[in-house]
Amino acid sequence: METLLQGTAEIRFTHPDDFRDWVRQHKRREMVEKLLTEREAISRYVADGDYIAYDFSSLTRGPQALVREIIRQRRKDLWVCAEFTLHETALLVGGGCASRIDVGFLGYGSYIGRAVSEGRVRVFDWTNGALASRMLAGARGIPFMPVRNLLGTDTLRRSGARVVNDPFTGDPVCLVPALNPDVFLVHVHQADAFGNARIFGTNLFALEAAMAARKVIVSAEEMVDPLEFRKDPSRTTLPYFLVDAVVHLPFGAYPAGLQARYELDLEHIDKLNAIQAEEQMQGYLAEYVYGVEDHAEFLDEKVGWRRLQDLARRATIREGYH
Amino acid sequence: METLLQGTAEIRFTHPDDFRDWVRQHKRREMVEKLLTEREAISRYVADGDYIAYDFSSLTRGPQALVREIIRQRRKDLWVCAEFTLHETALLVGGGCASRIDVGFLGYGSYIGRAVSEGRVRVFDWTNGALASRMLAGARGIPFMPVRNLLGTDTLRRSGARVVNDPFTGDPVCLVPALNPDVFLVHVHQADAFGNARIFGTNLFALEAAMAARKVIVSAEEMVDPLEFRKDPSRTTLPYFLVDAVVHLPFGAYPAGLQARYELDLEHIDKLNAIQAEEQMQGYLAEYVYGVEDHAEFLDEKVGWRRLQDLARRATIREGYH
Amino acid sequence: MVEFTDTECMICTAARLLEDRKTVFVGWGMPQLVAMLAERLYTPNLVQVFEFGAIGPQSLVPFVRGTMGGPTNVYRSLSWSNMNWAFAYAGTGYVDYGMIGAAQIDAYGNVNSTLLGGTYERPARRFPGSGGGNEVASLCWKTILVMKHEPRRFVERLDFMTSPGYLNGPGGREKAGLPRDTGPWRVVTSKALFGFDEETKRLALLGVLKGLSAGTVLEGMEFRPLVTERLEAIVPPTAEELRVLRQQIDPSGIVIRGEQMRAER
Amino acid sequence: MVEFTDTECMICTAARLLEDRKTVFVGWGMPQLVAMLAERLYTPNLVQVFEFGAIGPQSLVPFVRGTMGGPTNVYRSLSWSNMNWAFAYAGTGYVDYGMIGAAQIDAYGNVNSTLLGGTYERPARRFPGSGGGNEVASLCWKTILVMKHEPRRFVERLDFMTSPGYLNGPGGREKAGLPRDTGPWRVVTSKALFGFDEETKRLALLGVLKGLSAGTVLEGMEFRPLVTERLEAIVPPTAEELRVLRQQIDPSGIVIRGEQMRAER
Repeated sequence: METLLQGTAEIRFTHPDDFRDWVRQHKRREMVEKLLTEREAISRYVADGDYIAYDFSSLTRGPQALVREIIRQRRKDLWVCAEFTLHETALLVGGGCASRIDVGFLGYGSYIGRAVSEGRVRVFDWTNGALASRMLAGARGIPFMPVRNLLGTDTLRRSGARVVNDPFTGDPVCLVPALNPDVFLVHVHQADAFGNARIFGTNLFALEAAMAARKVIVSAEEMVDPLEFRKDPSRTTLPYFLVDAVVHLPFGAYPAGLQARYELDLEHIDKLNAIQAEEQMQGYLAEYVYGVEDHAEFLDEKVGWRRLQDLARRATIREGYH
Repeated sequence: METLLQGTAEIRFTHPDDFRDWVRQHKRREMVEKLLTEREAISRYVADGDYIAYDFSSLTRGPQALVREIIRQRRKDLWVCAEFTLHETALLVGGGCASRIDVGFLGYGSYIGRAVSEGRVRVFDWTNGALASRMLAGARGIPFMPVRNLLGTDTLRRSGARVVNDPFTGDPVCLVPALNPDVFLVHVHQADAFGNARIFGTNLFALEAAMAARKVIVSAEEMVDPLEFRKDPSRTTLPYFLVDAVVHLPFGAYPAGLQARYELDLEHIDKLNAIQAEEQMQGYLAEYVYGVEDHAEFLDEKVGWRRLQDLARRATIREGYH
Repeated sequence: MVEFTDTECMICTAARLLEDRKTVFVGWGMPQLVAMLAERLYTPNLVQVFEFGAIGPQSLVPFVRGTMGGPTNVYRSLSWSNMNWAFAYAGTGYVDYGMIGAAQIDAYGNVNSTLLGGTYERPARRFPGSGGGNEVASLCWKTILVMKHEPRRFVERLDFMTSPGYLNGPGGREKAGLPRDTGPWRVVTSKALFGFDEETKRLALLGVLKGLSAGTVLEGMEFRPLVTERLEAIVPPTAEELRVLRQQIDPSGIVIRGEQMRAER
Repeated sequence: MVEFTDTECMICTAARLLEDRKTVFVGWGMPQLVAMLAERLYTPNLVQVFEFGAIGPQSLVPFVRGTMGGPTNVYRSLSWSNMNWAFAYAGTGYVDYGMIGAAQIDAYGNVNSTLLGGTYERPARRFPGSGGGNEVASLCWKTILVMKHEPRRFVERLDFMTSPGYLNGPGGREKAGLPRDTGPWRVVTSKALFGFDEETKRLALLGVLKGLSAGTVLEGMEFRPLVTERLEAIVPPTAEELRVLRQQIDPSGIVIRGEQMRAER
């Protein structure tokens, strides 16, 4: 297979056979309860140096509470898949947790941009679609996925993709390597104790990433009876055997919104948007992350019931989310 | 891209750019009513020589009424994607409509086997999964999909797949070419006049094939208000712009069952299973296909209201199908 | 004495092989009955995966013959999805067992379910082909083959290799690019149970139906499999198994019919 | 005289370009407001496609800034799916228009949204990168680029080519393997509207904001675009457009704020 062009990025690539071995040995087929606290879940399933991915966006259903717990536990040297996310990645950089970022979409605001310019974090440029395709390849157990974009650009040259001649048409085609994250974090509307999980609305690549990842941590807005999943199997987003840990975290996406459950907290988000200097970042982390024991304390002391109720009350669009 | 091995099968392959051109020119983005009779739909959208695919199985939700209409209109030289189907393909061969078959799973009973042995129809061996992967490639606008099966077998050698060295692992990997059928037939639980369509339960590759196909004919068990789709967008199987024709065909899957609507008619299916000799096949076609004007007459004269009601009454499992 | 059909014998023997709390990719037809029986008697927490996208159904009885996506088969699944996702679970190593049928097998467990005799273009007999069998045999960790016991089905050279066993022997699968450490694990026939020798990857007789001798079972086979020293005596279908099969799973008797057999209890 | 911001001007000019009864891939941020405005005033049957999987939403106002998958944005979609499917629609040619932002463009409509200055490893300024922009610019039929009008953004050589325009000229995209007959179609800035010359694929000035001259608009650009003979006078934001934008879409005024501009009605 002659490579016409090869991008320069370092890639986290797992041979499909090695990933299969992991699945065989570590992913439990038995229906066992996997309910953990966020502290236990992150402590057990996120290690220094891990490659982590998450779904969905920073303003809608992002796994914010889990990300804050990673920072609280001061994980180091994470490689982050920054797909359609904004603050999570910036906070992970601010907390000194992330050293490398595969870019889909790199945060916003100037904080993270400066971290890159100053060399505190290394970025590898991909695209949102390429990362989603890489995840799909990882989820199918194949080594790469062909795509018809990236071609011709610096993004390609700085990515870890390759260009080859497609044997069927003779034309150049781009191959993106499979992505098998070490950890996938996802906040869902509903889960049971075994890990069956349901998301309402759209998602980036929830099933792809859960299948492609070694370790999957689900935080759930609400816990439901296992039979609920069997009564409406089309609504199941993740079957339990993909999932390693379930954490019951109401308002787990805060300050993002969760469709049909609560609106985003724009005021708090503006606090995040305003972070530019290192001092601001560390101030934010000290107050909202390090300064609390866990998500419950965060909600209790830093947000408050009244505000949470107000955000919930404003989530009046329920159509389609059931 | 050095090919280590190339299967011998003739393939129906469309350059992704040619398929894109078709979509640009022929697939209507405007919401227009596409309600046709089955006669109009087949006459307008199925041509001699077309490559056709369908979803789901012969015993569950297969597009039987549309297939009977193709036979009634005596289409010739069709190339059939025989994925997880039984009688439809046998009937198309019996009607002299099919000349080539891409085999996933080749009917059952001896009729079709003999048609192959006698050279009345040519088969190309693939697998169900390979055909589904080909459809996925067609639906993503890419020229091929890598798979890690077929390898090492005669199925590979008789297919149109290729083996190359994967540039990421160095190991051999199989590439199956994209499939872009000329026609995709699908029977759905609900549709609106524009072509928005909903299937309940599982499917083979309904969305993949609808995106990959040049022409999509939907037969719908029931017609619903367009707003229904917008009120529950997660349930939409096909958005309207993929669909060229909508035919309202209650009991359109008969003698197959349709989940939560009616059970299959095992007695009629046994008639199909019993077909071995050419005479039997022609007798069946004469009575049930050529001998009636359309699906309504078929139901009225060959099945009868009492029987249909009985099949509907027996479809008592509704959980999950809503 | 107990009387049963060869089909019933295969179903019962295969059902005892499955492991509880594991995933199994269930092929169309007889494997469905095996899984249904196992779920009722031996492996209540078996997670079935069907190629058209049902994950973990709790299938209802009676079995509706010929169907695979019907409402009774997929009753109370964990997830309803589609074929590309179903095979993706197998591709990523999530499926422990696979179970498919065969028309012929060779000494390395390679499978023919495509044709017999003649040429490829004009075979003497044409069968359904791979279906999803090639995926199952390629991607699941351990594949169980189920085949009627007829010595002529054990051949030196397959008329067509539909689905991969160990190909031409040790390392053959890996060299071809198939996933590592996969391959056929058991061959269940109506009279015997085979495994594969770890070193040579050749078929090895593990057991014979109670009352039969190894010699009888192997007679007429084109190749001679290894024979394990301590041959297991396969218990014929038990009363309980037959009761569930005949009364619950296939009361019509159409699917489980076959050649009549008998054995000592 | 009418007063408006540069942001408002871009949004209004872009909204008038969209075609009713067509599909458009809507990038994050400003393109969302363009589509919302167009849907309300010009193209009620526009089918929006969002990269995270919403197809054909009837987005509610007011726009919740920063969001793309929130309940108001995706209200009453035809289908809710995910990113791989969203881009598949573009890949198969189902998406007529794409609309994305840019930090720099060159004479062939190639786009930089990744970085400015310095080295790749240590850029002087780092931007979000492609997001889904590379997919949109590669796979949709006609791409509309929206960019604040600053002459220094029109460069001879991009600091980084994030998303493809016509690459190095006619045939460049096809040679690279990009889908045939695609490419940038319009560039909307706060002062001008550009297209591309059919033969040379180079940027061509099509119109300038009413009251401005071509010379003013092109001054300071690193390359000189072609200038169409009959330059269109771009009507500044109309009262109706501004009413919908300011009262319905962004009553908070945060998203549509920007540099103040004025023009003759």
